[in-house]
Order: sequence, then structure tokens, then C-alpha cells
Amino acid sequence: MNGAKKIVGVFSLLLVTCVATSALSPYFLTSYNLENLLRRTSLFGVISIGAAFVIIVGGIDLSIGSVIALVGCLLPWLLVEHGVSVWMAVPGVLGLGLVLGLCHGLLVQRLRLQPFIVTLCGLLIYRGLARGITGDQTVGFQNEFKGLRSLVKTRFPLPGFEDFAIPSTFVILLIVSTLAIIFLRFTVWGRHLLATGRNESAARHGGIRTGRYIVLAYMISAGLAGFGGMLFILDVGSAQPADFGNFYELFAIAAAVLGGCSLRGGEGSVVGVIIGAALMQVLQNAITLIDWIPDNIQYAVIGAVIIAGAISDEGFRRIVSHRRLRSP
Amino acid sequence: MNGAKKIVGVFSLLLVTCVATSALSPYFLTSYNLENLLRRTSLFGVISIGAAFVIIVGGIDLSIGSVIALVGCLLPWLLVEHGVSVWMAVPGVLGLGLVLGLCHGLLVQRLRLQPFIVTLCGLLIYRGLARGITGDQTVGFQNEFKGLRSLVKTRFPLPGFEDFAIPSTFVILLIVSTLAIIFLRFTVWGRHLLATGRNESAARHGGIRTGRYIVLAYMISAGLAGFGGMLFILDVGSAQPADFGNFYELFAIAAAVLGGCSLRGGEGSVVGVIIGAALMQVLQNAITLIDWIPDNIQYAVIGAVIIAGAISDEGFRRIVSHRRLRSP
Amino acid sequence: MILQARNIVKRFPGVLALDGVDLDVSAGEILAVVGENGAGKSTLMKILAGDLRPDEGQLLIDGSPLRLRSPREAMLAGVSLIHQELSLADNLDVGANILLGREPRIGPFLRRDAARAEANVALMSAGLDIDPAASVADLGMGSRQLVEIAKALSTKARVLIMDEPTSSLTAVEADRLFETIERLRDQGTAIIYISHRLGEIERLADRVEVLRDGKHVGSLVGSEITRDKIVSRMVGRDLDRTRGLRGEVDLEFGTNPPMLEVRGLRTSRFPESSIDLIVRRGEIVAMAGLVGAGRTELLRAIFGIDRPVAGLISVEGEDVRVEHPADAAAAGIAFVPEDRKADGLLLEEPIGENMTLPNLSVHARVGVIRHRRRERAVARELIHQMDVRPAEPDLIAGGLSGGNQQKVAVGRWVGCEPRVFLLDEPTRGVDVAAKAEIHVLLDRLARSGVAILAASSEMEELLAVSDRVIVMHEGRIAGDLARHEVSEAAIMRLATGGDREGATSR
Amino acid sequence: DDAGPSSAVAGKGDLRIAYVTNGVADFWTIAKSGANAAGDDFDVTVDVLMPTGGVTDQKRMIEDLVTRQVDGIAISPIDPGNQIDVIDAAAAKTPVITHDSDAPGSARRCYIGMDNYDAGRMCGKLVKEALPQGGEIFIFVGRIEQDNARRRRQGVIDELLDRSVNADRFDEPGTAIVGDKYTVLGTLTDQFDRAKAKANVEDVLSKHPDVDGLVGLFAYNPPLILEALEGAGKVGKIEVIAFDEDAETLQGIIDGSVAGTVVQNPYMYGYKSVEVLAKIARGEDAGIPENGMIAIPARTIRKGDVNAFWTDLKKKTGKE
Ligand SMILES: Nc1ncnc2c1ncn2[C@@H]1O[C@H](COP(=O)(O)OP(=O)(O)OP(=O)(O)O)[C@@H](O)[C@H]1O
Ligand SMILES: Nc1ncnc2c1ncn2[C@@H]1O[C@H](COP(=O)(O)OP(=O)(O)OP(=O)(O)O)[C@@H](O)[C@H]1O
Ligand SMILES: [Mg+2]
Ligand SMILES: [Mg+2]
Repeated sequence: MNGAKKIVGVFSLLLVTCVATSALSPYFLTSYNLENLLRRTSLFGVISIGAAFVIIVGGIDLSIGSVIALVGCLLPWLLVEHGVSVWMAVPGVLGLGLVLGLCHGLLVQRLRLQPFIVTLCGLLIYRGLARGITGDQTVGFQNEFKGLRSLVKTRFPLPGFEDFAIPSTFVILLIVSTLAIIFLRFTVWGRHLLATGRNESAARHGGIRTGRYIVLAYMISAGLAGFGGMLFILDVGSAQPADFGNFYELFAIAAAVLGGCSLRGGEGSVVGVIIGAALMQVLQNAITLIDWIPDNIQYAVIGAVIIAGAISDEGFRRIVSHRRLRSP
Repeated sequence: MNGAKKIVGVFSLLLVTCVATSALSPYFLTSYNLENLLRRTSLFGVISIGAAFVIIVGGIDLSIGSVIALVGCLLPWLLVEHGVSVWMAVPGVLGLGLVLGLCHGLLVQRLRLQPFIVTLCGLLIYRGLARGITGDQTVGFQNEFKGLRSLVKTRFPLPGFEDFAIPSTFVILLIVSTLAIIFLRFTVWGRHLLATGRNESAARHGGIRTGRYIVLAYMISAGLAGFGGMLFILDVGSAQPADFGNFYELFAIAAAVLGGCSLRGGEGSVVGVIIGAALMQVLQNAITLIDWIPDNIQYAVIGAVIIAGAISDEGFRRIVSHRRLRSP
Repeated sequence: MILQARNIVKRFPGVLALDGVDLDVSAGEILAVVGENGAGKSTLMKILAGDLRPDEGQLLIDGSPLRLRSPREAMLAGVSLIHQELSLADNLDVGANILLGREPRIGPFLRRDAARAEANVALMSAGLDIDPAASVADLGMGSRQLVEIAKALSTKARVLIMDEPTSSLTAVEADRLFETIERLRDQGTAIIYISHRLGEIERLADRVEVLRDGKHVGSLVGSEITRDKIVSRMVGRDLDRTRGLRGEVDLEFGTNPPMLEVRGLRTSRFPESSIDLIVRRGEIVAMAGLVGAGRTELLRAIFGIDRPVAGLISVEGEDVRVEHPADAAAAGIAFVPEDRKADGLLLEEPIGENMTLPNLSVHARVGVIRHRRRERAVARELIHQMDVRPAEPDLIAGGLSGGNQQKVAVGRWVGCEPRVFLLDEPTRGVDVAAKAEIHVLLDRLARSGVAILAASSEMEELLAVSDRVIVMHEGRIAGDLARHEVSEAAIMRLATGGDREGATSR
Repeated sequence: DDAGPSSAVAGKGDLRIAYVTNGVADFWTIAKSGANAAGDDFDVTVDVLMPTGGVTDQKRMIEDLVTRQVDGIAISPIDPGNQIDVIDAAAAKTPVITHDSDAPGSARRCYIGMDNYDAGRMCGKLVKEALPQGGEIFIFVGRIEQDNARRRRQGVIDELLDRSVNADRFDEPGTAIVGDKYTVLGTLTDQFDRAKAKANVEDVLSKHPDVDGLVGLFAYNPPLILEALEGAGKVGKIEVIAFDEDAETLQGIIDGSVAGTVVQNPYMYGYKSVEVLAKIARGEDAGIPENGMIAIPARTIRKGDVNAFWTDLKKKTGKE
């Protein structure tokens, strides 16, 4: 279907990038590097899947980075500075993400406010809250809470491979994405969500409670952003409220769109989104690994590759449809 | 009409904020402060008008902040480090803005790429270029080029007022906004642009070259971002390429949307956009001036005011349409 | 009586759409609701289907009161509506659209096989021969309408409401639909049927209720249901039939210079068939064909919306390069598209601005509009000429009834004084009176020398206002019937792939 | 140990040293010049990396550098207290030192730099010199959550209030801190947004028209203070006390509009870091003292010594 064709595009781009990088740097294909890539891709994959859900219902979520900051800063703040127990703090911050998503969804759905504005305000508010609550201080686990941090630090060695081990974050991504795929492709809810995203009134005429699906999508997005924020802070160990997660919403949305989501709504592939997230991580990695690319133009390189990919994807599509025309 | 009603919303919000701030801080209504506010509003107003044009044709421009960084860093870099003459450098960097806009427009229009992706890549690429070209060095005018800098530094004293003077940036804003209003409201092109934003297909079926208007809108946006970048650097005097203009696109878009532009396209009021830009500046000013608001939650306050404004605006609209229904 | 509506009142900003209307329908009955454009038919139907809430009045089902808050609740109560404006989600396939909201499932999981089978049955009953896995985005208006019909038929509703289901269909598809409707009636379904094609009402209806200006103004039953009676109730006066409008035109078109000439045009959908056609000065050429025959495709190519694979277009003997609708417009070609909602109008803009949009530069010098007053006067004049109701230039076009929107879509080109006028379903959804007005307008334009090429699915229209009928079949011109050769049978034979000889020898 | 292929003979010039900063700033471009100069002197290849995305970005860079098997990494940890595991993970594979800000308790070989708290106190002394009668001052800084900024600010405050030396104190930025002679009216941050930084100064001038001294603690703050004062026509009427060596700050000292500045020696940070790592990688004696601190003290620059300092700086950074 259309989805599969779109995935071919990003996938080729990822493949080309990987081949080029491994040709240019002998370190790319080391097991240590691959493991790092897998871990980073998993973390960004989780938040990108959330972004994809909102895009599928025709909205946008700009608050992802700030939700990451808020949840990511609150967790160590609660645990370390206030001695809250893990069993209270973790469900608390994850629930907070869901509640924020619920607010976004209700504002968009009930009051018909523009998603861009609602989540832009979210971006501003949660960042400010994170800074205010922590008093602009860096928060971190101070090398404690090893048990909780093992959630992202555990490695599952692969029998037969010397150095390589599967990071636990990748297992988490697999679980999240499997659930997302089942939801989107195999349940009626997923189909209703897709219909709502493309043509809300058609879906409503079909007796679908479209409002609920819109709210649900925002909850999934903010919920996964919160979950991702927790994973990020567990991985990194500390966060500055002023910049933790800055711009991550743009990376998440870019990954989702690269992976085949249309901002007009109604289209999206979970696998594509993960490939999109992987592409961004491989690009950043490549820039550090390849000697002759100055580090300070790394964003320029990422941008150039994405746009080149989008252009060639489009060119490719035109050639295909042209050929189809010629030989009916 | 509809436009005027929308302006009433932001305008009331601005008024309320101003009244509240002046009640809470005796310094708000000093002429020095008002002059500062006027100058800042003018700078942000210019870039917000650009953002509004793209929003009117139903697109989005995320590259504004990076165009500001590129143009803003190139200008002193050319003048100071490379001794290029002012008569070459200024048209050069302003032309660069227009060319970047042309590229965005063509990619969106010809290749049908999604505006979000095109301009997100712009955001990444131009930032990277600015950093690469300057080698991450701060660039500045080194206390020279006073003549050029007087473009934003000149003050026109108001007869009868002691301290207060009209900053030249405000005159620039007046010129830019007058041109924008004439274009949008009194020319065929403006009407075609609005029609394109409302319903591109219908406009095209009406014999309008919608593609050209889309390209034009992106050129105006990036052109004004470049112009704004020049004004900002002339005002501030120096720039660090890694962070100059960061996030300004979000402020510009927020101002445009607050001012009545719908992200679905086809709607927008220049006056509203300027009021939106003013609101953001007054809010930031208020937070600094009022003692008991901690500085670090300023974004939270801005976000909260915007969303409160949007919510009450919507509530207001519902009451009005309800009342109109009752008495036809 | 299954469904009753009592004293329904519905207000829109500035409009009283329904003013105390009563309506009821019984099992095994086909009730036709007729009325002029903007009479309130669709509004009433939306209220019955839970899509709108009435300001006053109440609904009863099986005699007990019913409060509908959403289409979902109406569906649960057994009421199903085919909307006048198409509503399909074009990211899903045909099957998914048909079963949307009613997917066969086990728990939350889809049952794909069952869904496919069910969709197939529904498509069959609507007479649409396509794969349920086909993409909706690839379908034309007519096929989409059939998908909507399949969707409604498969709900097995007790009350089935159809708001202009045939507006994009030709006689063949419509006939098949009528058979289905009659079968459903015989099985005990209550059917409410709305159409501006009064022939269909004559054929189908057991009872007719007439609305005018939001009020119920009369009923017709049994043998009273005749075209003329319906018209006089609807409009409040008798109306001359437009049939034979062009009969008195005594022009020898053969000697007129060609106004529009198309040579070797090949569209991307049907690249193997090359199309040649000529429309002469003052001539009205109609295009007939089944759903998907390629009429829309051809008109779009001439107007420069889709780029043709090959072909030449000339206007008044001069070749024009049409690469964009703007080129076509500059060469004096006008085009009224089939889907006025998506392509024809700026629904959120005022009527007046819609009217003057293609011709704005007339009021401007170096781009600056200098004569706002005159622009408004022109808009007012066009609104008057097209008899748009309400005649309010400042009203938002989206608030007009379907037929009045169509008048705006046609009217915006009239002001440009085109040389060639292309129309795709010029009277889709237009009431009899307005239809006659549009026909008169086309006639008048033709007399002033304009060449008109109009695709239509409505047989009456084809017969009434054409000098010549081009019949298309699967992307090629299957036949070209001069006025004296035109007959329903001849058109049908060519449209379904029969040959010309058979048609004329009758 | 397993310091990669470098220990296996490694011919001259095959060594690769990475120098990781805590962000992007002029300060670091000066350090880069120093690092590159040392690269030439000691015949090693130097990579300078400046993270833009905070702790997460820095962690990623360090991981990637380990992947590349560099022969030594100098890190300026953004958040030392919480980055010990990252530093230790890297130190397990290659020699690691810290510079500019230290991570005590980690496996880093040594720390090169100075104490920002002490430098802050030097800055405070400059304020005392500029305002011997006492007065009200305001502090501007990019961010307060960075360890170096926090210590620097605290040094200024503690010096002005004649408190004992204790770098762990923290005064809330929002409230006025009143001492016998000096009052710190407040601290404003700008998150590196220059337009905001300038607006902050302007707003303070609105709110406290009688303020006596403005202290800019990040390199770009003093020039923007000057810009705002110029706009308000108050250059020379309000004392400006600076930090770091921005060109306009130095020009301001020459012109008399800036009282003085405290400069670190980023050039030496870069130079020394590369030198130490190169020597460790070659197995030579790097001269690391017992306490692991290689101190590169800050200096106070006043009108008297500004010209000599500036000429030297230009020479080192290759500008004329
Ligand atoms: N959403 C709306 N907003 C404002 N006015 C509306 C709206 N919908 C319908 N109207 C008005 O209500 C009246 C009835 O419209 P309705 O669509 O029911 O007419 P109709 O009988 O179905 O006409 P047609 O035959 O053209 O479809 C019209 O005057 C129309 O302008
Ligand atoms: N059965 C079909 N299967 C696939 N595509 C179809 C089908 N019918 C119509 N289309 C598409 O509809 C588009 C426009 O319709 P087209 O010009 O072919 O039909 P038409 O004669 O105007 O009839 P109608 O508009 O009533 O469908 C064409 O591009 C064609 O691709
Ligand atoms: Mg209707
Ligand atoms: Mg058609």
C-alpha cells in the first residue's frame, strides 16, 4: 500500500546513510557504537511514536520537549530532593504526562482551539514550571537509584556475539511500537482514529465518537513524551530544566513526517516513524565519527539530508507514477 | 467583519495586561520603558508579519529564527571581518533572505513537500551554516558602523513630551505594516493570496496562479525574517551564531495566531499580528518589572496568558453567536 | 408511523431555516420531500439523523419521544442518512468507508474477511463493480456517490434518508438504485427521498411533501404526483418546461467558425484514446456518458487543471498553450467544476467576493483595487442576475443552500464574459426553477456567441438545452449526435458501449 | 590498560585528542586556539566538540568519541555531580581529564582550570574598587543553573557582603540581598538570548533608575549592558563590572565605561588539556600534582593592563 511505499523512501535513505558512514568511518560498525545507536533510537522512537498519533488525527504537539523537561526534572526532584518513594514518584510523573495530554485534547476538542496554539502554550508553560519548581537548579540522581536506572541501563547479551548486547530501551521500544501497530492496524479504534484524522465529519456521520479519539491521541502523545522524559533522565542521570528536551518536539515531528505521516492527518506508519528516528540518530552519530565534517555544521548536515531525502522521494514517486501512465 | 472581532480579543488582552502591569509596577508607564517596549514590539512585529503571510496561504515557516541568525551573523561578518562595503553587504544579506524564501516556496509549491518539513530543514541548515561560516565566533560591530546602526538607534523626539521619543524601528514597523495592509486589503494580489489560503483548489479553478502566491508568501516571510535579523543585530550589536534568534519563529507564529491568523489559512489581520507581538513583549516586560513574579517562570506566565486569552476569546465568541441566534 | 417530527424549528445566524415543520414516514413507504433550493430539506434531514439539534420541536420514534445528540444515536435508533455533500475519508479504502463505525469485530479487533465480504455485498447492491480494497481517492464523484449509497444500504436501517443521492449519477446507475429502493420498501423500510430531478419523484414516490421557505406547504399522494403539480406547489406558480429551449434557435452551426477546437487530446487516465472535438460559435454541446466515462477528465484537461499527455487546444482559431487554469482563463475559457465545495467556491468568503474573484483585475490599476464600490455593484448585479437567494453579497457562501451555491459557482464566470464556457454538471443539486434559469442563461450566452461545452448526467437536461450531444464511453468519444438524432435511447446505447448505427436506425 | 590502538607504538602524529566544551561560546573558541596550538606543539590531532543540546548532547558526544577510540578526552562537564557515571564509563576506555569545571570523585586523571567562586570574589573586589562608597548593584548572567555561573555569582555576592569563603552558599536570585554597604538588587537570566539580555538591562533601568553598578557575568553580558546604557544615555553614569574578555568589554575598559573585568585563561585551558592528554597517551610524565588540580588562575584586568592583555590575546587567537 501507500504506507509501504513511503517507508521504502526513508528506509533507503537510512540505508544509504549507514553504508556511507561505515565506508567513511571504521568505527561505525563497532558493536559499542551500534549499541549506542540502538539505545538512542529507542529513546527518540518512543517520543516520535507519540508525536505520530497526534499527527494522524490531524493535529500537532509542540509541547513534547517541555513535557520531557517537566517529567524528567520532576522525577529526580521528587526522588532525591523530597525523598518520595519510587512507587509513588514514577506513576505520579507518568500520570502527569497523561493528564497534560488530556488537557490538550479537551482544549482542542471541546473548545476548538488550534492545536498549534494549545501545545505551544504547553511548550511555554511546562518549561516554565520545570524551571520554577526546581528553582533553575540542575537535578539528578546523584549516582543513586541504580535499581530504577537499570530500566534503561540493562543490557541483554546476545549469545554468539562478543561485545554486542541488546539495550533494554530497545526492548521497551519494541513493546511500545508493537502495541501501537496493533492498535492502529488491527483494532477498530485504530481505524476510527485514521478516519477521524482525515475527515472528521465523515467519521462522525459514521457514528464514531471522534472527540474521544482526538483526546486519546493527545493523551498518547503527552503520555509517551512523559514516559520518554523518564527514560531520558534515567539514561542521562541529570537534567537542566532550562534546556532538557529542548527542540525534541521538532525531532519527534520530523521523524514522524519522515516516516510517512502526513500533517493533513489520517496517514502514518509506526515502522516508518521508528526508521525516521533512527535516521536522525545515525546522522548525528555520523557527523561525530567522520573526521572531515566539522562538528558545528551538524544540524546543517541533518537538515540537508532530510530535505534531499524528501526531494528524491518525491522525484522517485513522480517517475513511478509517470511510468505507470506510460504503460497502463 | 470577522477580522475586527478577532482583533478585539487580543486587543482587550493587551489592554488588560497593560492596566494590570501599570497597577502592579510604577515603572511600567515611564517614558523610558514605553520607548523600550515600542522598539522591541517593532522588531518582533516585523518578523511576525512575515510569519503571518505564510500562515495566510496555509503554510508555516519554522525557519524564521535561523534566517535571523544567518542574516544577523553574516552582516557584521561581512562588514567587520571581511571589510565588505555597506552598500554591498546590506542588499546582499537582505537578498539572501528573499532567495531562501524562494527556495522554500518552490520546494513547497513545485515539489509539494510539506511546509513543516521544508522549513524545519531550513531551521537546521541555516543555523548550521551560520555557525560554520563564522566558526562559532561571536560576531559584532565592534563599536563601529554607527551610521548603519543609527537605522535602529535614531529617536524622533515628540514635541511636548519631555523624555519620550519615537524609536526609528517603530517608523520602520509602520512602513512595513502599511505596505502589508495595502497589499492584503487593497490589491488584486492580496485578494488572490487570501483566496489561495482559503481554498487553493477553488482559487486555481478561478484562474488564479496560486503557485506564485504561495512562493511569494514564503519570500515575504523569509525576506522579512532577514530584514528583522538585520534590525536585531543592528540593535543588539553582536550575535553568537549558535543561539541568535533561537525560538523566534515560535514567538512570531504565536503573535500571528494571537492576532487572528488561522493556521488553516485564508485569514489574517496585520494590525492583529502587531498587537499580538506587542502582547508578548509587554508580558515579558511585566514579568521583569513586577517583583513577585520569579523571572524563571516567565515562559509559563506568557503561555498561561495566551491560553487564557484563547479560551476566553472562544467563550466570548460562543456567547455572541448564541445571542445573535436568539434575536435574528 | 415509524418516525415523526413535530413542529421543528431551526435557526441559523440570520436565517430561519425551518419554521415549525411536521413530517412523518411509515414503514414500507417512499416519501419524497421536495422544495426549492434553501427550502430547508437538508436541514430537516440532518435533524432527523442527529447531525443537527432542533431549536424547538421534537422527534418521535414508534410514538415515543426521541432526543438525538449525535449521528451515532440516530443510527442506534435505526435512522440512516446519505448526505447531500459527500463525506468519505479518502485515506481509507472503499470497504473501510462503507463499514465505518460498524466494522465486524471480535472485541476490539477487526475481522478483515468478514468486512470484505460485507462490503462486497453492499457494493453489489449499490451496483458499483469495484474492489472493496480500491482507494477512495481514485474515484470520481459519481463512484463516490455510489459508495455512499452502498454505505447507507448496508446499515439495514429502518428509516433510510437519501438527500439527492443521484445528483452525479446517470440514468443507468439511477435505475439500478430505484430498483433497490423499491425492493427495500417492499421489505418494510421507510424511505425518505430527496431529489431535484422530478422525473425520479414521479416514478418512485408514494407520497410527496413540499417545503417552501422552511414551512410545510402541502402534500401530494398517489396520482396527484405529477411533475407539473409538484412544480406549482414548490415554486408557488406554474413553470414553463425548458424542454426544447434550443429548438427555436435557427442557426446553421456547421458554418459558424469553431470557437473551441481540441485536437489529439490524450488525458493521463485514458492515454490511449485521442480526443478531437469542435465547439462552434454560439453552439451548446452537451457531453453524456456513464459514471467514470471521462467527461470530467476531458474538461479538466482543456482548462489546464490536469496536464494532458498530448494534444492541442485552440480558441477562435488561435492555438493556446494551456499549462495552468490562468492560461485558459486568459484565453477566454471558463470552467464550472463538478465539486463546487472543493473546487468551486471559497465557502468561508462572502458571496460577493466569490462572484468577483476571477475578474478582480478589472477593478484595479497596477494591482491596486481602486473601485471597491464598482466591484460591489458588479457583485450585486451578478447575484441578481443569477437569482441567488438570499441576495446578500456579505453573506458567507458556505451558508447558502446547495443550489444557490451552484448559482454562485456559475455566476462568477459570467462576469468575465468568456468565449468558451465549460461546465461540469452545471445544475447538480439545483432546483427546477433555478435549473430553468441556468438553462436560459446558457441559452442567452450561446446566442451572444459563446461556445458552451457542458457535461451532464441528467437526461432531461441533455435533451433540453443542447444543439449536439457528444457521448463518451471509457475515455473516448463514442458518438456525436446532432440535434435531430438525440434521443434517450440513442444516448444510452452509445454510453453503454453500443454502436451508433443501432442507435439511429430505430 | 586498554587505551586503544594508540598504546601499540603509534607513530608520531597518529594520536587523536578530543576537547569537549560545555556549549558554544567565544570563550571556547579561544580555548580551541589553545588546544590547536598544543596540537601542533605536541604533534597530535585535536578535535574540538561543542555540544548545543545540554547534558544529553554532551553524553552523546562522549560516547561517540569513545567509539572513535580517541586517545584522550578533555571534558568540561555541564553538570559534574550527575555526570560521574558518564565520565567513568569513558575513563574506562581512554584517559579523561576535566577542564573549566571539575567532577571530583570521578575517574578523571586531573582537573585543569580555576575556581569560579574565587574568580567571582575577584569580580566582587572590582565592584568594591568601582564603588568604594557602596551602593546598589544588579547581576546579569546567561543561566544560573550552570555550576560555573552559580559559583561565580555567589563569589561576587559573598565578597560584597564580606562573608566567609564558602562556595556552597546559595542566595535566591529573586530577592534583594542587603549587606552593610552593598545591596544586590537581583539577578536576571536570559538563556543566551541576546535580545532578551539587552531587554533585561533596559527593564532594570526602568525599575531601578538609581542603580549604581551593573555586573555582567557571561562574556556577552557586559557589551549588552553597554548597549542598553547607551540607549538610555547613561554610559559612564552607572558602573559596569565585567567578566571575560569580549572585544567590546576590553574597548569599554579603554574608554573608561567599564571599570574592569575578570578574565580566565581559556587559551591555557585548551593548551594545557591537550598537553597533559598527549603526554599521558605517550606514557610520559604529565606533571599532574598530588591533588589532581592544575590551577590556571584568573586575572583582573583594569585600565592599566588592558592594552597589553588585548595585544597578547589577539596574537594567540590569530587575529592580526
Ligand atoms: N450551516 C449553516 N449556516 C448558516 N445557514 C445555513 C447553514 N446550513 C443551512 N443554512 C441555511 O438554511 C436554509 C436551508 O438550507 P438547506 O440546506 O436545508 O436547504 P435545502 O432545502 O436542502 O436546499 P438544496 O436543495 O439547495 O439542498 C438555507 O437558507 C441555508 O442558507
Ligand atoms: N470506477 C472507477 N474506478 C476508478 N476510478 C474512477 C472510476 N470512475 C471514475 N474514476 C475516476 O474519476 C475521475 C473523474 O471522472 P471521469 O471524468 O472519469 O468521469 P465522469 O464521466 O465525469 O463521471 P463522474 O464524474 O460521474 O464520475 C477520473 O479521474 C477517474 O480516475
Ligand atoms: Mg439540501
Ligand atoms: Mg464528472
